[in-house]
Amino acid sequence: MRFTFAGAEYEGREGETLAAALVRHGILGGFRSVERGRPRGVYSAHEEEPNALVQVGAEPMLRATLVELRDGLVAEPLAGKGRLVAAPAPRCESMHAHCEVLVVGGGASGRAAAAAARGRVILLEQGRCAPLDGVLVLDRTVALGLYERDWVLAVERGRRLWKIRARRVVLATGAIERPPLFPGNDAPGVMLASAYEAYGRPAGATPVSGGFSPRVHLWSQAGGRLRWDERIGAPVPDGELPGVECVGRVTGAGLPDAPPFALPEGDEDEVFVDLERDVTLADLRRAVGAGLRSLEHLKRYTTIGTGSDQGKTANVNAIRAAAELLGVHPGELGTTTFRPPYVPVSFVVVAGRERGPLFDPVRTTPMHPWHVAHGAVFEDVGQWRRPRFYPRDGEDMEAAVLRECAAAREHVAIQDVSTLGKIDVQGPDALEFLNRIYTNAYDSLEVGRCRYGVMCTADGMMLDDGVVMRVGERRYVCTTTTGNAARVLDWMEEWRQTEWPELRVWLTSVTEQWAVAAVVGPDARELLAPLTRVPLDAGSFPFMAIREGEVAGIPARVCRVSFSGELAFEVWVDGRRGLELWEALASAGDATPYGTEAMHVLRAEKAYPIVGQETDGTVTPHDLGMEWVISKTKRDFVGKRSLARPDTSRADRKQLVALLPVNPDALLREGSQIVAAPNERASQGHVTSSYRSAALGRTFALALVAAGRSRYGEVVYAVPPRGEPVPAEIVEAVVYDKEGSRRDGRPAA
Amino acid sequence: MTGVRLREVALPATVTVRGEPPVAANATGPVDGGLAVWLGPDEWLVLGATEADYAHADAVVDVSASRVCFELAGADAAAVLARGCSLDLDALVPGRCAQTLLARVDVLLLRPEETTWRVLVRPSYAGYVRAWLEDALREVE
Amino acid sequence: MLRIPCPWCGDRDEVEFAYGGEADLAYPGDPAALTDEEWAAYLFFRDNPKGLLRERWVHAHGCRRWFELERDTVTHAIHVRGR
Amino acid sequence: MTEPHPRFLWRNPEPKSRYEVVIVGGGGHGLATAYYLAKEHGITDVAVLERSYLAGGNITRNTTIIRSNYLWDESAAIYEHALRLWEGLEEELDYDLLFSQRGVLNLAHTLQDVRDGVRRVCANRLNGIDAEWLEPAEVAEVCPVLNVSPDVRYPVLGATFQPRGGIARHEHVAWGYARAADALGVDLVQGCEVTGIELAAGRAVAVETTRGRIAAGRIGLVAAGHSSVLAAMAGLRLPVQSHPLQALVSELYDQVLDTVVMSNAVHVYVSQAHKGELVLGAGIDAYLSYAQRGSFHVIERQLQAALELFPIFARARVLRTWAGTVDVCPDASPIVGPTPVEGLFVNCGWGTGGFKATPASGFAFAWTLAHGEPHELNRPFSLERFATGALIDEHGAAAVAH
Repeated sequence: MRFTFAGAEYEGREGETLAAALVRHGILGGFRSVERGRPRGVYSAHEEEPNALVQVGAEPMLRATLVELRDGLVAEPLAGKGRLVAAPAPRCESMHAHCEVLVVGGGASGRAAAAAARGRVILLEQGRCAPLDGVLVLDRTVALGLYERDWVLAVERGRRLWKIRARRVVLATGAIERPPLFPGNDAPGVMLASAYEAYGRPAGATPVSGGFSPRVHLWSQAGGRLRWDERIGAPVPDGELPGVECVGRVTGAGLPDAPPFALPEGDEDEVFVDLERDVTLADLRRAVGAGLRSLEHLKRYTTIGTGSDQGKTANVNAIRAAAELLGVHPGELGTTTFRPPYVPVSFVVVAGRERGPLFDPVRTTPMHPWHVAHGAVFEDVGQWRRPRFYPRDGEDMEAAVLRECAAAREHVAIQDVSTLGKIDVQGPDALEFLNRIYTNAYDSLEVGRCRYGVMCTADGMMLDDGVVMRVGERRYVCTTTTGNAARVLDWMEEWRQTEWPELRVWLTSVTEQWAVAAVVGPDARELLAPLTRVPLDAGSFPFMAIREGEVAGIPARVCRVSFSGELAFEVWVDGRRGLELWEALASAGDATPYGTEAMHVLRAEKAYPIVGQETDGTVTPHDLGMEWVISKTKRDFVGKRSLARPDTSRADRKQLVALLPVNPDALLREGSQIVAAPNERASQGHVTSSYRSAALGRTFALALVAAGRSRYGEVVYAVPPRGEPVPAEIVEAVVYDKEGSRRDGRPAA
Repeated sequence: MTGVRLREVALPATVTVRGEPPVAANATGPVDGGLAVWLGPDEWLVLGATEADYAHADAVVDVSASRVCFELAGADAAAVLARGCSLDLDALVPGRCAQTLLARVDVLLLRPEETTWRVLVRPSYAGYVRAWLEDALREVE
Repeated sequence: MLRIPCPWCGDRDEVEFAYGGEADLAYPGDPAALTDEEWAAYLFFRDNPKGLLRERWVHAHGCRRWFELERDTVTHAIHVRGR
Repeated sequence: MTEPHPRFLWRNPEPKSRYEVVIVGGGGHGLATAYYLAKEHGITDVAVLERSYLAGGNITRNTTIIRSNYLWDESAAIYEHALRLWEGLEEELDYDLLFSQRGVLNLAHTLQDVRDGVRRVCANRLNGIDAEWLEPAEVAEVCPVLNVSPDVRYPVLGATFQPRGGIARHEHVAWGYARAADALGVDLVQGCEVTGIELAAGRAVAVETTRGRIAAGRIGLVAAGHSSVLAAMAGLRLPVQSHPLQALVSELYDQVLDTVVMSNAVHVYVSQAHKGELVLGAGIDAYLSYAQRGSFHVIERQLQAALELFPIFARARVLRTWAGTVDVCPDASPIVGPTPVEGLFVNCGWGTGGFKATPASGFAFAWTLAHGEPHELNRPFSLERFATGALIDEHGAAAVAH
């Protein structure tokens, strides 16, 4: 086969590494160092290589000693720095595995340990490795890290990440040869004796050896202690680590005695301690002269050990040299920390398959196919994808939303509200539980009725809101906001299980059990009447009442709740029939489907807050003007005590108000800050919501403004991110139908 | 490698029941006409029952529409799941069940037979889970 | 990746759990009777020990049960499995 | 090759038996405090006691992002003061800090992210901070390698941008302060662990250390991660919890990213340092820990997020991962000021954002130690706020570690 290196073409052999081929062709140099641009050549035969770095196509910083030749391979030498290029990412994946014994290292002692082990056994080997009976042998697989003593991360053939949970981990990781320190120890042709042998004693090459350093990386990562071994002149594993054992050369056993170590004569700026980082003995001496005593300081001053080889051939020499310079024993210096990964691993391998469409789930409701088919524009709400609006031919968002709002206020409109969180609360103590969790009281709530509720965090800030329906003597269903459904159920469970275990109450998520459609507008009855036998007139079906029956032939629970101020019915059906219900509603009469944007406008006209938009974790129900939802009679509820703290009861807290721009066509930018005068710089609050109102025929906004409720009529200025402050008048938060006259729809004719 | 078959399986009427479970922790078992699946020390699922069947339990909730079921069948089915599930699947023998994570999603894992696995998920996640499983299948085929 | 012992489901990977912080912080019997400082002590102030810690976890992606255990915040070793 | 560091950094003195001020913790904030005590207040009878080696904690374990675009006035004031000090620090300390004002982007991925981002930009501008709101096309101009396609799971809907934000080289900063403090006569004592705090009549009068008792006029605790441990020696509890915060660095590559990019929603933040390595961080690990190591799944999720934003990073390689121990306050804001124990002062709870604040933290804490009461900058960041409820909630501005 043929391959290209630095522009010249060479013949290569099957199974040969790029480094081996270069050396065989007599190329003992061919590389340059990162800082000083000194000529360098292949130095080792394995992953510790400090010099021979190449770029192969889009792959940067490959070690020539690990690159397996293939026909047509084109490699360019790199001076310690690679190139990132835009190219399609390779497909990578990850895999979980469990075993009784995991052996790292396929050498003689590793294979022996694996062969002797019982149960499920996995053997990892960096290079190629023969199979072993009853053992899962993963070759060309490098162990990157040992976490918490029983969890090993490994990468197989550069594309599969293994996450292996092992009862026992056996480290048979062997040792790395290190160079001796002498002037010119970085010259092309100088190579480690082990590499010299591996490459068949190439002509012109000079074998050198400064002894061997055990691969103690995984042991140390897992918290194993190290001890300086005089004989081999390197740190070795020391003491015990539950579930982890070292065998073979990593323990120091079987390694040759290290040659005696002394600081070399001659030009210390020619003696390389770290070849990849281009650091010399002179640099190290300078660091000591600067007053540095700890190995970590010397490392940072000189950058020894920070190269892509992580100092595999440099660190031990650095310890020995530093000890000489400081006149201490190497053992006193310890080592720098060993941090995963043992060899560099590409981002895409770690990321695996959970990228692009699999990066994070998109949650959709049973009605979703209809929304897609009808051209909805969607909005991400948490993981949910909800219709934001349904543009008709040529409509932009503004036009579509004005039309959808007008339909809800003047005729009838429908919204898919299936994403509401829903929690079934059952048990003899259900009422007591709700009274403790919500700020308001439920004692007077009758079966078949529902009530708006608010809950606070323990420090009194608005957590969520929703509707509590009493559907039985000891059974309630609570709704939550879309984004908070999981959080609220977890919150309730935490209090139930950890603080109030004596309460006989049980919680079940029914969020996806029910699909829900909101039918909104003065003609809501006209739309529903043909589809149901449930009496809909205000007398027999009052506001905040619940009825059971059928809608469009589907068993349904119908609730008269309104998030718009208009006459509205929520129709709840079995989730599997949600689409059927929706299609029936959409084709009955001429209901206008509307999305989250119109819903936001409609609720804002009535000053109904959106948790997370009007609130940000610093807003109390009082700030929102909701004193009426805070029980005065209950002894306690979650958050009650915090509402009595000096700061949470200040009169000048930011309060929810509406803003009417002086220019009725000016739309305030959501997020704009409020100031008292155009040139003022002291913030008095911010705009939380801002819309064009079809009902008002003008723009309006909701804002949190310092002492806002005492400042009606005052003109303040909304400062946008760009452009001039916009004057707007502070008014009462409810800007539409203050008296609530539209709630029951048109008076019966 | 032998192929793995992926299909969606319809679930019968299902309820969540509260009280003393009729099955041991993380186990399944037959209960008059249905299959009981352990969910917690005071909570279990019955596949094949209605609220009326458990009127005397501490609590019972119809959750028939709250889960969909994917079935993986074939010798390498476990190898597909192992790509996104950190459980020791060898220990999850037929008759056991587990609530855990598959990729980014909460799942209820059942193993009706040695080489047949059932993955129950909330319907809103079905699209993601199906896409994830189909993508994982590419790795074992 | 910590291995957390759920009393009901056995050892599971940390990703299946949510953390609940220090255990033994009982909700005050009568919050209204507390000074602001005493209430703040309950809400915010913690031992945050270096070493053994009794803490709360919930098997959020499993059986959804809360439980306590004792863990060393330096070694991450779990000494006491609880219910 | 040019030398990145001076030929001399600091003496290694033996500790005296008494100092006017003892600072516990030889990290960035402690060293900066010592420097400003000596320079601004002429107090040079100061010891910085470090149990291990100088600047071995969070100061050299963070991702060195510098910015001041916090939401609330109190935070904006102290972080902007820090940024102004950063802008003159290389000259002041006569040290090459590799301070690079390359701009910091904070991406919005949802409509609420956009509202929150615009809100913060508007607040910043009122506070004289150079914040801008960028639409997606403008984001792409600032950062061409960022994927702003609308077809991704969480598309970029806009971003806040602070041009004066950037990065610096962490150990240069710490060593710069250390060298300057040493030159002004401050004793930097390494390998000196505080094992106790001696109280007399309710006042802190000395510290017990592994190198003997050291009396002090005033004691400042500046030991991020270990604040609770030290406070407990004086019988104090703090509203902080110690969590691991992980980061990672890649091999060296030619420059592809010349600004800092943060994303709260997908939890990743990244810059490319001067030598060419990519530096990435994410959120804290959920559990309490002093182990200076975190869990791998956090790194895994962080890289999945990074590749959603930067497809060109696919073949970049993780060279090294590590963790620091950060102490986190309930409102994601620090505690800097006096304690109920007379003579004992605390500077902690910077959580994930302490690096950028180093100069102002040292400046304000030095003032506090010199005068025995808080400076205007740190007065709002008191322990009392947890009782009154006057929290300074910066979770929005500090939602990811940085």
